[in-house]
Amino acid sequence: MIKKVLVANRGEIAVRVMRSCREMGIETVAVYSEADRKAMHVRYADDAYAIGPAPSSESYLRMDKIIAAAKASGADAIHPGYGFLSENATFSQLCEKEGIIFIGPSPHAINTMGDKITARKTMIAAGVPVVPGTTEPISDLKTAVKVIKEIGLPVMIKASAGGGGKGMRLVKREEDILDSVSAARSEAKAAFGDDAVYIEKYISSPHHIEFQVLGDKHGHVVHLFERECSVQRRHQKVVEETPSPIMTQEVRMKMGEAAVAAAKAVNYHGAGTIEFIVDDNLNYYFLEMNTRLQVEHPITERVVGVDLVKQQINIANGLPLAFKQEDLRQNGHAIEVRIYAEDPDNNFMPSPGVIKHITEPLGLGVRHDGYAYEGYEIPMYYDPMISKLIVWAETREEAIARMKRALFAYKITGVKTSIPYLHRILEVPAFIEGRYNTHFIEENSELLKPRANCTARCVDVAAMTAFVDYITKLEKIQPPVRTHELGSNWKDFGRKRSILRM
Amino acid sequence: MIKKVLVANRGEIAVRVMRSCREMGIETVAVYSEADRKAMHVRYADDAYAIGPAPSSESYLRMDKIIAAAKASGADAIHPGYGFLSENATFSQLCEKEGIIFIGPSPHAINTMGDKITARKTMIAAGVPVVPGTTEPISDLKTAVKVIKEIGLPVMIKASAGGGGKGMRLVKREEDILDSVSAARSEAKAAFGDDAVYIEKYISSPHHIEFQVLGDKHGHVVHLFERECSVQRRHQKVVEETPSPIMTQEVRMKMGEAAVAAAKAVNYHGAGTIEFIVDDNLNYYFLEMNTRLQVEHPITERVVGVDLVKQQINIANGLPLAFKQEDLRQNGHAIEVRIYAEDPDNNFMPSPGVIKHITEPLGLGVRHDGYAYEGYEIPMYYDPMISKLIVWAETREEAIARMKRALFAYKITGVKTSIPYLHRILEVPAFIEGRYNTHFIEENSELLKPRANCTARCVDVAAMTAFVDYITKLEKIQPPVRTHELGSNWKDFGRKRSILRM
Amino acid sequence: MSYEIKINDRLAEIEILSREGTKMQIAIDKKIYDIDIAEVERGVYSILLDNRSFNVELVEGKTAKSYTVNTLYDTFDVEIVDAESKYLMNRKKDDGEDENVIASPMPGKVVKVLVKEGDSVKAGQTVVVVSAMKMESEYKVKQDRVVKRVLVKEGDTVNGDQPMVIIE
Amino acid sequence: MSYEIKINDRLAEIEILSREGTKMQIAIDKKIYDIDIAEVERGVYSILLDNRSFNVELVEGKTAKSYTVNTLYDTFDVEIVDAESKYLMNRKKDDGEDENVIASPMPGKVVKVLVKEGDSVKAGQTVVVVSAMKMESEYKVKQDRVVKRVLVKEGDTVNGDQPMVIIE
Repeated sequence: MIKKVLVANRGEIAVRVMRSCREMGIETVAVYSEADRKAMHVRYADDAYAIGPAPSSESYLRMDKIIAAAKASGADAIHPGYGFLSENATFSQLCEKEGIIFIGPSPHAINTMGDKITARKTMIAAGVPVVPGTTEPISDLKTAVKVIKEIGLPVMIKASAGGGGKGMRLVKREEDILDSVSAARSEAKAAFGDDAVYIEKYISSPHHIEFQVLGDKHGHVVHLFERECSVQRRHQKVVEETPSPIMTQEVRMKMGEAAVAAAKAVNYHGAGTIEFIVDDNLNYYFLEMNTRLQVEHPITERVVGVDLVKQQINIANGLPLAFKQEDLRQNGHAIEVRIYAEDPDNNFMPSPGVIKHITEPLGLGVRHDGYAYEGYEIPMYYDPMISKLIVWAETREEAIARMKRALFAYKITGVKTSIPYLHRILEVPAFIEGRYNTHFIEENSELLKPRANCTARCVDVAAMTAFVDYITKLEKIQPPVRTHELGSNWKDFGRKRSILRM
Repeated sequence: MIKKVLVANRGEIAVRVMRSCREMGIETVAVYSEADRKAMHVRYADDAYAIGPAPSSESYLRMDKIIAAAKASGADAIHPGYGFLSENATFSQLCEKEGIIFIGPSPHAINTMGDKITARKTMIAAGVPVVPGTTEPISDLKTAVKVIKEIGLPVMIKASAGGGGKGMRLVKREEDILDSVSAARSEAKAAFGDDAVYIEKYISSPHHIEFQVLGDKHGHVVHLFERECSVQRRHQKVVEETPSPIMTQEVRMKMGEAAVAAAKAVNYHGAGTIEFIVDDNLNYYFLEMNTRLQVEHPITERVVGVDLVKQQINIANGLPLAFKQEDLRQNGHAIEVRIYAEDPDNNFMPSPGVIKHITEPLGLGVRHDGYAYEGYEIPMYYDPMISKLIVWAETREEAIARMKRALFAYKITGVKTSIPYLHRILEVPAFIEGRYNTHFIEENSELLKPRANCTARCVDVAAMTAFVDYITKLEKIQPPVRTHELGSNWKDFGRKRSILRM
Repeated sequence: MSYEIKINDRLAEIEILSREGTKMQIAIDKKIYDIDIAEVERGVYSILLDNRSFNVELVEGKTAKSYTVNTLYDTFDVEIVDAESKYLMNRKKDDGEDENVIASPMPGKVVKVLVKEGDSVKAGQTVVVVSAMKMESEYKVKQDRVVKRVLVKEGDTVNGDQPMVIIE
Repeated sequence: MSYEIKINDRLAEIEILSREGTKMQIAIDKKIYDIDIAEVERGVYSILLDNRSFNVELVEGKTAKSYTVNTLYDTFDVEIVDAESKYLMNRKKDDGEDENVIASPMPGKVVKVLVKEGDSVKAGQTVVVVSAMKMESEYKVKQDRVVKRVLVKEGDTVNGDQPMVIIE
């Protein structure tokens, strides 16, 4: 059984993994770059090893240094978290070679799912629906028309050699097929000297819905239902929820079975996620598999009542899954938002810096997974995510209200954060009604713009506060000789000085 | 419908109530004493009214001032929290008279349950088991013996006029009955000039188990299962959990029915708690009813999935309960510990003072209900509870591990707290095995004593840290004239002074 | 004593009329407020005005006279204006609005420097690329200009608001 | 330079042998430690020793030389000993262990003062009752003594460690 785990990661996920280890009585080892000496995962762990300079390529991606730290510390397993080496088959293989348990899937599963074309072929073989389309380029008009009729409209025609939108044609009506194929081909020919095209089903209102799966080393695989992740900005998930507001129980069960079949097709063990693209009619197509923990895993933990990191460790220990599919239920509704150090009012510019002050949201139904603290400097070298805020409530409506309440109480100064932006998302009608797809942020850009909430009186309060602070500072310092009149800090200073001098 | 709630309380419970109001879109009004200007509930509320000097009798117990604040603010309801005016029938009546909704039961229910003798009689009439015993003093030996045989051994004989242990006799064996009654009577006669005695069933291994009930204004009452509160120090609950480790489903259902019957006997509406004393054989007896929210209500919220404050408000609004008894389930296990500002290693001496630094526990399955913040001075006038820490897990064993993990990460400096003591409780075998009663703390006093966890190396680390801090301070201040060599604080000081002076 | 205070683009007159403990009377542009103001945490204030509870956070700016002020979901730039500030403001006005310094508003690492001293650059041309938190930002000139000085080189770490290139 | 340090009742010699950034070599009673020590929050230190991670919190005591030091679940009183401290320690030793000041270890409100100046009090007799956080604490004398001065009256608010009664 695993007794000591090295967490090959940083930030909130490193701390989150260590929490579960601690509950299991497992010792933890942190690795850290030069930029992370004061990071929370170093403070939280039992052991800590320096592994190099700030850039990831010189530290968190250095397999040799991480393996060396594992050996020096006597760790018998490595948890990769997400990002960094978590989907690196070479690292998984190296751990195996060095006799260290990699808490994650086999190199084979990582490799198969890591390559989009292999993954697609494997899924087709396993009977998992993929986005309908051609796998080989088509060079004649007749075949193209035939394929389009097979796939069904709407379709997207893409130049085989293409890129940059050239040779791309969206076809919605049957009478446009011939013209569109011809136009796409001649455009492709002109642009790339090759008139071969691909044809793919076009999903006009795409939803990103993913299924959490767990597989053990004895061939058992279960799914833990879906997560709705369609609120995305530049392909980055911003808000996630479960259950999905558009899901039906029937489709859920079918998608769950497809997810299990997908995992079984690569003999998957560990925690993984099958991502699907889903249209408004709940047709679903395999997109890709993430062979690791996801950032949004806590909403599943909350609604299904399972600690996914503990499950990962149990699986790595070779234990069979403690539950069957029929033991699992969704209970209530959970939402997660990601808090980034960025300025949503200024084109989401990253905002590294020192956290001057932090007030964390507390109370009923609120989970907060963070790693920042007062005085901590968020380094510029890594992902700008500060924390994840997760709420649970009996209903979706109550969960939204609770998230707004939690965001209201969550205060961070010193760096700009996405908190006001997240609050605005929760107030967009399409979100409230659960009618949204991956175009949500784009389509609601007007509603998501910063707006003034402060009344004239509130602005005056802001001004008065700054003024009072300034005047108080001034009074503390003038006249500078009469130290006995300074405020407590300066009093301390004087007192300490005299004590130290005597 | 209620649109604005005045919370006639302070501390964590005031904030907790306001959180649910905020989720419901209800405005909140804080009241505060002179000692509480900077308290969190004043910062959290929409409105805030000063109601007098620090002592409770001059502020939080001043009904006139609270009613005046409600009227001035336009609040249409008052939530009393727990403590202070929460079980004051006069206040409930006054609110009614003034046309303000009191979020709590009727004056009749408060009065009936507030008087121990009336409550006992009402429960007997309702068929709820009470601790067997005499309700009238007994003055002759024969009746005494007869009553003892009816109640069954063991019994406690108590001087009717008594107090301070005088005239008290525990009788365990039949052959001791006569002698004990005689001895108790003569002792009572000598001490109080009155030889009348009461006889009561003696519960040798008492468990404190309570049932949460909710009743609406339409006569519907449900229970939300039990809370085990036997870990008590000087009748103060320290650790609570649900489900109770000694409960069976059969007894749970019977006790739940008794709790519902108890509430119905006083036409109860609102949230309330029926406290039972339970022996090792799961015989249960009504002890008292608390006609308010309890400190330990969050463990029920977590396991049953219901927000009790929202339920209170819905009931006060006249809404019927949204669920029936058969809709309610216990899911997993929850534990709460109370964090007090006290020194467990020094006879639990209260420890008011300024919070220098606080790190709150986060992550999966952890709820934290607090109100303190860095720089906040815990006033000496009120209850020393700083916060409640609640964890949930699928099993009791995992919940204990999670609570230990949460306590590990919970750091407060500036005041002494009960955190190390709570950690020790969680490591006592009787607690781990769930075999404990209200004598737990007394019986395990040896195991609960502070013990050194620090190795020699760890002690040296402590010493080195203090030393490095001291030397760093020294270097910052010597030589005092070369301000440019001072650390950041002193640099700031210099910088600010020069900026302000120019 | 009366001061001038700048809130975003608004200039107002402000004066503390009286004060007793946390209770103060303050006038802004002749409007009189009676507030109860207390610093509860470092830089965090609780303000009661007509029994409404406001929470305001201050982050000191580059000088002791400038603040970033956060209310619930709004952020303001506030500056206390004295003779020095007025002089600087007037000077800036004389210079026109043209920036002649290209600075990074955030800390980061210089990934590319695309110009050297003496180069003529066209409006919209990128001069420096800075990377922070996995994102690259390009810094461009707004008008046709000439590079006067280049203050950073590739691989340099820059702080927030550190000048990188000076143009004329 | 070598110092003496008192950890609870243990007196040890301590010296920083070398230091480079957060890395230091420190000797305690000739035992040499190589530690990496960083102040992460005010008064909160992260220490790495032989790759073990320790978290230590300091609360400054009545002087800059005295600390309450918290490790995970232990608390130590630590004092840096210099000439001044030694003098005070010796003086205390000369005085014997008898307390002649009755002080409240915590802030509170004086509920009752049961003696007046000049009173003779017997061992175990309560002289003052202080209330804090809904709990009353009685302060008693340990031996038969005479009350020299009474420094508080009923209703007074006292701070932690404030002398209330002086006896002789």
